Amino acid sequence: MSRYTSVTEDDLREMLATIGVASVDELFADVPAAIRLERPLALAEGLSEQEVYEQLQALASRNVSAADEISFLGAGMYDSYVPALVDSIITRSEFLTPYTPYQPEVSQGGLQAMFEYQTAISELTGLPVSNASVYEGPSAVAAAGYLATLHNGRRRFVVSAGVHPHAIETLTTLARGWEMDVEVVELVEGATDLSGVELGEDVSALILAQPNFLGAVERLDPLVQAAHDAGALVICSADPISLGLLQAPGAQGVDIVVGEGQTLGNRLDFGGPSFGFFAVTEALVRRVPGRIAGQTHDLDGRLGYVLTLQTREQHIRREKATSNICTAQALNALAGIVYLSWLGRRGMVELAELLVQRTAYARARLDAITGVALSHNQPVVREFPIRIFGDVDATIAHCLANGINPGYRISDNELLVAITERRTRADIDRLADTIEEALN
Amino acid sequence: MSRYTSVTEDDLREMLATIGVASVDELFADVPAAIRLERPLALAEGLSEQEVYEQLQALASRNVSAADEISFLGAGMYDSYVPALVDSIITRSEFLTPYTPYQPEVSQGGLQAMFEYQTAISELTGLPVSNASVYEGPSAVAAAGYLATLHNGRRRFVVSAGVHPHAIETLTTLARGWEMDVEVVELVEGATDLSGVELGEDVSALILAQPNFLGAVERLDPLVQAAHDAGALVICSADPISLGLLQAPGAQGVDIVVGEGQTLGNRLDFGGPSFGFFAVTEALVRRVPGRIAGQTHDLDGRLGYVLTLQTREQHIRREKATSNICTAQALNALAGIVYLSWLGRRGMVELAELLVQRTAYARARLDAITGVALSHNQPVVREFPIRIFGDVDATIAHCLANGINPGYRISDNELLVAITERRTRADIDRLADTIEEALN
Amino acid sequence: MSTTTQRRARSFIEAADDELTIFDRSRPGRRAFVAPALDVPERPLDELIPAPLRRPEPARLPEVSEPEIVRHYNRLSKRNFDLDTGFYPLGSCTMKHNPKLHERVAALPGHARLHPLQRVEAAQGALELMWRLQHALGEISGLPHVSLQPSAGSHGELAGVLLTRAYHEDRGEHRTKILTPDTAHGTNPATVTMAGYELVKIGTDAYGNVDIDDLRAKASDDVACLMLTNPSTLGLFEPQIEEIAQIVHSVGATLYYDGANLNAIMGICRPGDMGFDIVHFNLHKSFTQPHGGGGPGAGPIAVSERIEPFLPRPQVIRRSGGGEAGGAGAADSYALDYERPKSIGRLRGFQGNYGVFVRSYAYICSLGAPGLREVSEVAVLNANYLLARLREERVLEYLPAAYERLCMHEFVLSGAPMKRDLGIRTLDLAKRLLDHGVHPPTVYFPLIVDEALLIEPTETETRETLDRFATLMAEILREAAEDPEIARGAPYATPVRRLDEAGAARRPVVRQEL
Amino acid sequence: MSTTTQRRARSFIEAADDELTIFDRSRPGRRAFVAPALDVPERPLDELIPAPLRRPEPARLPEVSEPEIVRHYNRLSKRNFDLDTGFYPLGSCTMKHNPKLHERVAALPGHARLHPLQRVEAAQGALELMWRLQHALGEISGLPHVSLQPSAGSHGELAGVLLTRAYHEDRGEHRTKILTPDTAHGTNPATVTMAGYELVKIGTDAYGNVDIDDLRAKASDDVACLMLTNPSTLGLFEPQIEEIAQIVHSVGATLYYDGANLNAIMGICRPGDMGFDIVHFNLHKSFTQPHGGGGPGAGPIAVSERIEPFLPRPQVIRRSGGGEAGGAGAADSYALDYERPKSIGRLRGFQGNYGVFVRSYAYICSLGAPGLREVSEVAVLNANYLLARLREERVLEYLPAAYERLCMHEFVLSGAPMKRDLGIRTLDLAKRLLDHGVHPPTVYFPLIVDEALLIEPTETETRETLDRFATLMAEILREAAEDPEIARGAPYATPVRRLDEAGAARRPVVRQEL
Ligand SMILES: Cc1ncc(COP(=O)(O)O)c(C=O)c1O
Ligand SMILES: Cc1ncc(COP(=O)(O)O)c(C=O)c1O
Repeated sequence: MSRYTSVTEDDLREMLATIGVASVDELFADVPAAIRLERPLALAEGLSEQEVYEQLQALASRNVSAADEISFLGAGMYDSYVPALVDSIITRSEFLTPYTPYQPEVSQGGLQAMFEYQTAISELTGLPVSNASVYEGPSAVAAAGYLATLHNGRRRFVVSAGVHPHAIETLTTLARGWEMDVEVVELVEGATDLSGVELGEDVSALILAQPNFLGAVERLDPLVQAAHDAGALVICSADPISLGLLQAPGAQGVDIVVGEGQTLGNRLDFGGPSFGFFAVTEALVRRVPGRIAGQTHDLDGRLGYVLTLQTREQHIRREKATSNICTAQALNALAGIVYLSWLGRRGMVELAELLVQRTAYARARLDAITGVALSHNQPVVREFPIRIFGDVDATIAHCLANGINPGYRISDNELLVAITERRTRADIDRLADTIEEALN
Repeated sequence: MSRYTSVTEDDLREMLATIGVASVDELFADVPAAIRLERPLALAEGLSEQEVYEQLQALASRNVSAADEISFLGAGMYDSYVPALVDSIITRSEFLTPYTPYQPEVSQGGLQAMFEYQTAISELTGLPVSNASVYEGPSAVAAAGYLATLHNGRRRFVVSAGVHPHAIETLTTLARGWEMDVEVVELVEGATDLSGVELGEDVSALILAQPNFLGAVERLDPLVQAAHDAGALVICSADPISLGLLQAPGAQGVDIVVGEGQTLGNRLDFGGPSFGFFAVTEALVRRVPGRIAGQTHDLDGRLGYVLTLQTREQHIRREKATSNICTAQALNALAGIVYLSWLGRRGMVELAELLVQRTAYARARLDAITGVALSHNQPVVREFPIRIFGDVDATIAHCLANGINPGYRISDNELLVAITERRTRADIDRLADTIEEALN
Repeated sequence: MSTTTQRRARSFIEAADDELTIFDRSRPGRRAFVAPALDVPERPLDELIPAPLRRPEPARLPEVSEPEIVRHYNRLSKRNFDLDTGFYPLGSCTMKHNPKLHERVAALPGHARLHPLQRVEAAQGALELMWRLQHALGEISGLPHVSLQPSAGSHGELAGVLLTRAYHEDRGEHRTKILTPDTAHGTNPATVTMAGYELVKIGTDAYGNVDIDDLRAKASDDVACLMLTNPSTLGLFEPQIEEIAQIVHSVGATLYYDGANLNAIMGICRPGDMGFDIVHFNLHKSFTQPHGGGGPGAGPIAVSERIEPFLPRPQVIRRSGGGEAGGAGAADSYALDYERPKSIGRLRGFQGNYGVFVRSYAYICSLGAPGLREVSEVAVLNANYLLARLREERVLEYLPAAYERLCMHEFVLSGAPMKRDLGIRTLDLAKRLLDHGVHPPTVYFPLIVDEALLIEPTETETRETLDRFATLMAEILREAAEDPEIARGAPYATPVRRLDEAGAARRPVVRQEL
Repeated sequence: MSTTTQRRARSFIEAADDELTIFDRSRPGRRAFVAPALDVPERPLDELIPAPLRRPEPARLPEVSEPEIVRHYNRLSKRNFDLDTGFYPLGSCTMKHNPKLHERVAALPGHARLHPLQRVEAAQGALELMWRLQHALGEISGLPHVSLQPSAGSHGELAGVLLTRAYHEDRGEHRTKILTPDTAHGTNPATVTMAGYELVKIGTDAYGNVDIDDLRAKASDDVACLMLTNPSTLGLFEPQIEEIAQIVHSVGATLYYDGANLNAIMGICRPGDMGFDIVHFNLHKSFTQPHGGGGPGAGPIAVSERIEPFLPRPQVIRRSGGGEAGGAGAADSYALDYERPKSIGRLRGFQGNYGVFVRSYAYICSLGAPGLREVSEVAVLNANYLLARLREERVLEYLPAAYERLCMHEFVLSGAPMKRDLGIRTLDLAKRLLDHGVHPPTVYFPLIVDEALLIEPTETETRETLDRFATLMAEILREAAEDPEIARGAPYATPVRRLDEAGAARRPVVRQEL
């Protein structure tokens, strides 16, 4: 018997008798002989808890994590500090182990947290309606694209090259199913430039990022204007921490704001699980994918929460649903709202400003190095690309040898450098000094 | 305002007004001017959570823990595997944050767990009554000594040198207050030998350990006989894991069985917090120190639990109490009962047998090395001393250089080697090979 | 109400401020966050980010201290029912025990703080873990080629249908229809539409099996795929699965396996051996990732040779250094392979829900081959035992089994007679269960069963729990026979009673006004 | 009872098997533990441990699976009220918020898996942390020499009295008496006896202060020590503390400070400056170690120069490498000093409750000097505000303050008028609070106040919580005025109602019969 099951020999005998069969095999009578696996699975035997722990620890020790080096990797996920209270709350069995809240009377905790989460996302994005989460950032962009086609039935997406490459790829993969084209608009000087793109009647949505993949803060107004003039929707993928400081895209006319939520109280986890946030205008509410928590009352007039507008969803509408999503990322979104409550109204600004200042410092330090240039001069919040003139491989190798991961290599001679609140001035100085050493 | 307080400026103004004072200072009017601290405390400023985490992590990284080397340290505390469910249960706020259960109606969880703990300790020790925990092993021995004096008023303790040295020292420290003598009986061939000790009318208690400090399993019967013949009580400090296999001391006539509980689901924590267990015969129940949970019923006849026999305790009997203990180690004892439930009836035996087999293997491997001899040949469960002929310092240094901590040095040329379930055959072989290398 | 009722608060942990949200608790100036010291020369913000690009006002997030946050969410958590609290036989969801070890290993910094863009040489542990998981899932499904990318079952379905499309297009075929049984889970038809296909429904026969004649009739060469769940959502194994596969393949369509019910057959039979081309797994079901109140999960897919070229990018591959498959492989190394010309491309950011993979891999290590088979044997044993006990308790007189057969890991009852004879609906029964510390089974699914109740006990429940559930069901029916109003008004012991869902949908309030 | 009552289970998480113990759940053959593989040649057990030394039968521990253990203790936990659930104004216990960060840092392997006998060179981080904590506690108390060894307050008291004994004996004096006020906590008199001294009680004057005349009368040269709590257990600061110190010292006795109430004065005044020789801290009170339902805690002691030679063995010391006190101290090293000829010796195993030190040190790092002072200022502000609010709510008409003064961090009310005029005792009021999600204050302590209620809100509670408590108290009194039976019968909303404590003590059942 495994440590997770509890059928003793007595149990087995009596249970089979109650069922009225002689053996467990009989219970599988419906399985045709020809397709039965007549051998054990070719997998190892089971192990004790302690042995499994040692194995997983051994695998972990063969990764170089952000705890093992001074890492300037970002490009979509960030080594942000996760406050201890987030862990202590999301590891409570009451949040960790229940299913999607199909029985609201015994799910008020999760449902109210979703409602609070939706309120916070609505505040950050500047849009009135948020769902309770989608899988992650890039597929949130794709889901927004699908909403756009459902909304206006047009056949083409115009996507800024400043949108995260994984998002563009994901959109492209799914757009195949919708038989739609994805046209990418290159960046000029690090920012989206629509001159030379004609936004015709066939454009379903213009898709942007804020800040964009190169860290640049985009001037959204003219872009939104152009798209709306063509009757297209505007979708913007935003970094939620940057939104602590930046104008809310919703306030600038963007119709759908999505993004990657990892940086809000979620671990790196080698890329997941995290969550994608998804917010829209009132006009689009009935086409939103996934769960939405709504406020209501019970028989006794007590305030309560339920999953609402379910007629959008697969379990009710089936082939007419606005999305096939079912299990999403509730626990990660919970971490998100707990984290945002922890940051708070002023903390959100203080954190973003700290990042802006340290990033400006890092940018200046690196720019000052002969052999290093900034790829663009747009305003940035927490991330920026540098161009290295000289032996790039050797430069990176020298950094790694000194316990520094200098950033994500986005081209032969470019690195995208991300600054989180865990990277101190001392870390930044070490990065600059080490690169300088390598180049001279 | 700190992150743990919440008095806003509005709050402060209105609260002072409600109280009817003009400033917080006024609230401290009773503090004479002469003794006021007219300067800030000479301590650092506060830090952000992240900075505190980094500091504590930096301190941790300057320790070599059992995660960083192959450690054969034992001698009272053991690098045993703590199953994950223990952590997940004892970190639940409902167990972690309440005070001692003074209001039983809202403390049934903690009280029932104490009752279950007492039942398990009673089973292991072979005595009918267990309390809910004392501080740790050595002070449990001292507390047992105090009980003995309260019971028979005699003036002398006879203590086997096989009792943990910290326990002997602790008893000696406290015995000063009771104006009692502590006489230590040396071991012969690793075992307690009473020949040459006369156990007179003045002996309050004979104090033994099972297995003793040198890992030897003592033959308790003759020792108990001798003490009882002299009208003395017998106190035995036992290793709870060894009790999975060994005869229960209570079944051999021991009056008080105590011990260190760390190895039952508690971390090493550089020596604490852990818990001391404390079990006695019926005859001694009303002199037991500390909390005891008892079963009873509520108004509606529902089964329930309360702190019982409180007339022993300081908060009721004050100067007439049988001990001054108040806060003990409830959470660590909870870890103990959860751990014992996890081990279970058969697991307890399987674990002890695994240790016996690996220890026998280790003993044989080391004994086979020229330059190494066993200090004694008594039966052992999980720990044994070796004598090294040759350069002991160099031998230890060589082990450490190879990432092995060979054990606790108990004399110039002796090491006490402990085997836990985390030390595999491969680890043991490495230890033996490395010592052999060093000596040849 | 009697004074006793007046005297009794609903529970000793409920308090006067229970209805407040975290925003209601906000007071200007309170904080839990303290910023790390600014350690660089401060520059005027306007120089760095021009004012027009900035928010005029901070976002109105709550202003609360740490103790308030902890207490707020701690108290909220107590308004949830969860798997560690009681029996949760939610059909089709496989609410099996979530081992605590998994949370511990997933939290190890080497896993939890590993950046997804870390260079592969510095992420060998993670890539090896993923490769080993792929290997295990391949062996369990009998389909050797695995992608871990999909984030959930429905995402795996979408991947599978896009693979099907790519497969057909690659062969120059343009197929337009996809078949699903009328018992299919909602995500199946929704996926069909989302992937640009037309849905065609297949009927179910009197035994609860796929209606073979209907299938044969609808299986034409414009059919791209049949999506099937086996055991079906009725908890029944398709005895004619080989014939079904033959029919589907004969028209050149692919056969898709919805793996939500894999918990019934691990180590006993394999989708690959049944003739399936593509399968998705729900790691949050069969492989015990905690459900988290609605995710995260993971929906890896395994496919046959002919589908393999189209798998998503990137794939985790092993560069053998001589170690044999599954073995330690002394000098093996692992890499991300992007060179997949026929790939459908990416389905999401980065490499998938790695944190989920860690848990499921740990689970497979713990159980091993014998343990996995035992899981399915006991899951099926428990389900059949519970069905038999409900029969003993005469519950089936009011809630007959939809199909009189041995079931697999779950079974469906119909509440129609109960509704007719006792005047309470399946919904009422479900709500009344809430008053007794039990989560109700899945209700009103599958759609083809009137007043359906889908019960899945899972293998991790004790026999005593199953017995208690059987007697509780009987009690509630007896109670309803005496006074149906009690069930109709249930629940009573929950933090809130029945909620106005219609009103919520009519006038949606989906965020708090601040 | 009305049907509504019948219909309503006590709570949606209560179940039929709630009364079972973990032993009741045991079934032969079940297990949660799987042993690691035996990887050495197996030898006959009799060869290794002769049969007569072994148990004839395994100890009858429970046989249960992991899911059962998790659910059992999880469900038990829900039968506790805790600090993260609601207001816990338990006087003298300082139930302040326990920051979650502390659990995280204490669990770091470098702390949690550090063996107590690790050689000092390999435990420098731990020893430095202990040294820094000693340094901080010395500064906070104004007594520079600190031992972290004692495991709790009472243990610190015992240490303090043994130090006093050693001090006097070293000076060739044999003193026999120790003085404590009649307001003292029970551990004080119990400690006096346990350390072999005779207790002499000092009275309290009309203002709640030590009766100076009584003290002067009893302060003779056979008095070894006066044990004092300041603020006292009445929550009042002794204005004549300097005179008290002068009297005690004039007869050559030592002055002992019970630090349980230190939370009122951190950074404002210091025991050392008041003339105390020895102080104990309750790290589980002022320094926020979670109480764990009755421990663990830690009771470090700080002493003056003249007591220092007698401190327990071993002491953590710093070997300066040039760094200045409190500073990083580049080349500083830390050691355990056993060479203390006059030491009273060891008080326990190893070096003390290190895991507690980690939490309290983290707390001090977080707050720093300004934060610690703010703790005391807000603790006193909250207490006085709550007292004022209770007055506004006219609660004091039935429960007058024992002494009409400003209080420090806590205050005492007397339920005598309530008992006389409303017919409910302090106990009834306490039990009725349980029905409203609030933990009652400390009751019937201090002993000198009739029907005492000792209320300590702590600094981490919000003003709204204090306001709710004040109105709740008023409500309960109104309710009692209408129908005292309600309070007398309380609680109603708890997992069990009032328990038969007398019966439990008369026929003690302290373990389960198996
Ligand atoms: C039969 C079946 N198929 C598919 C799904 C969808 O899986 P997921 O929720 O992971 O998207 C479910 C989930 O309930 C299911 O039960
Ligand atoms: C005033 C006072 N002194 C001493 C103690 C004893 O402290 P401990 O419980 O840590 O032994 C307490 C604990 O309640 C107390 O309140």
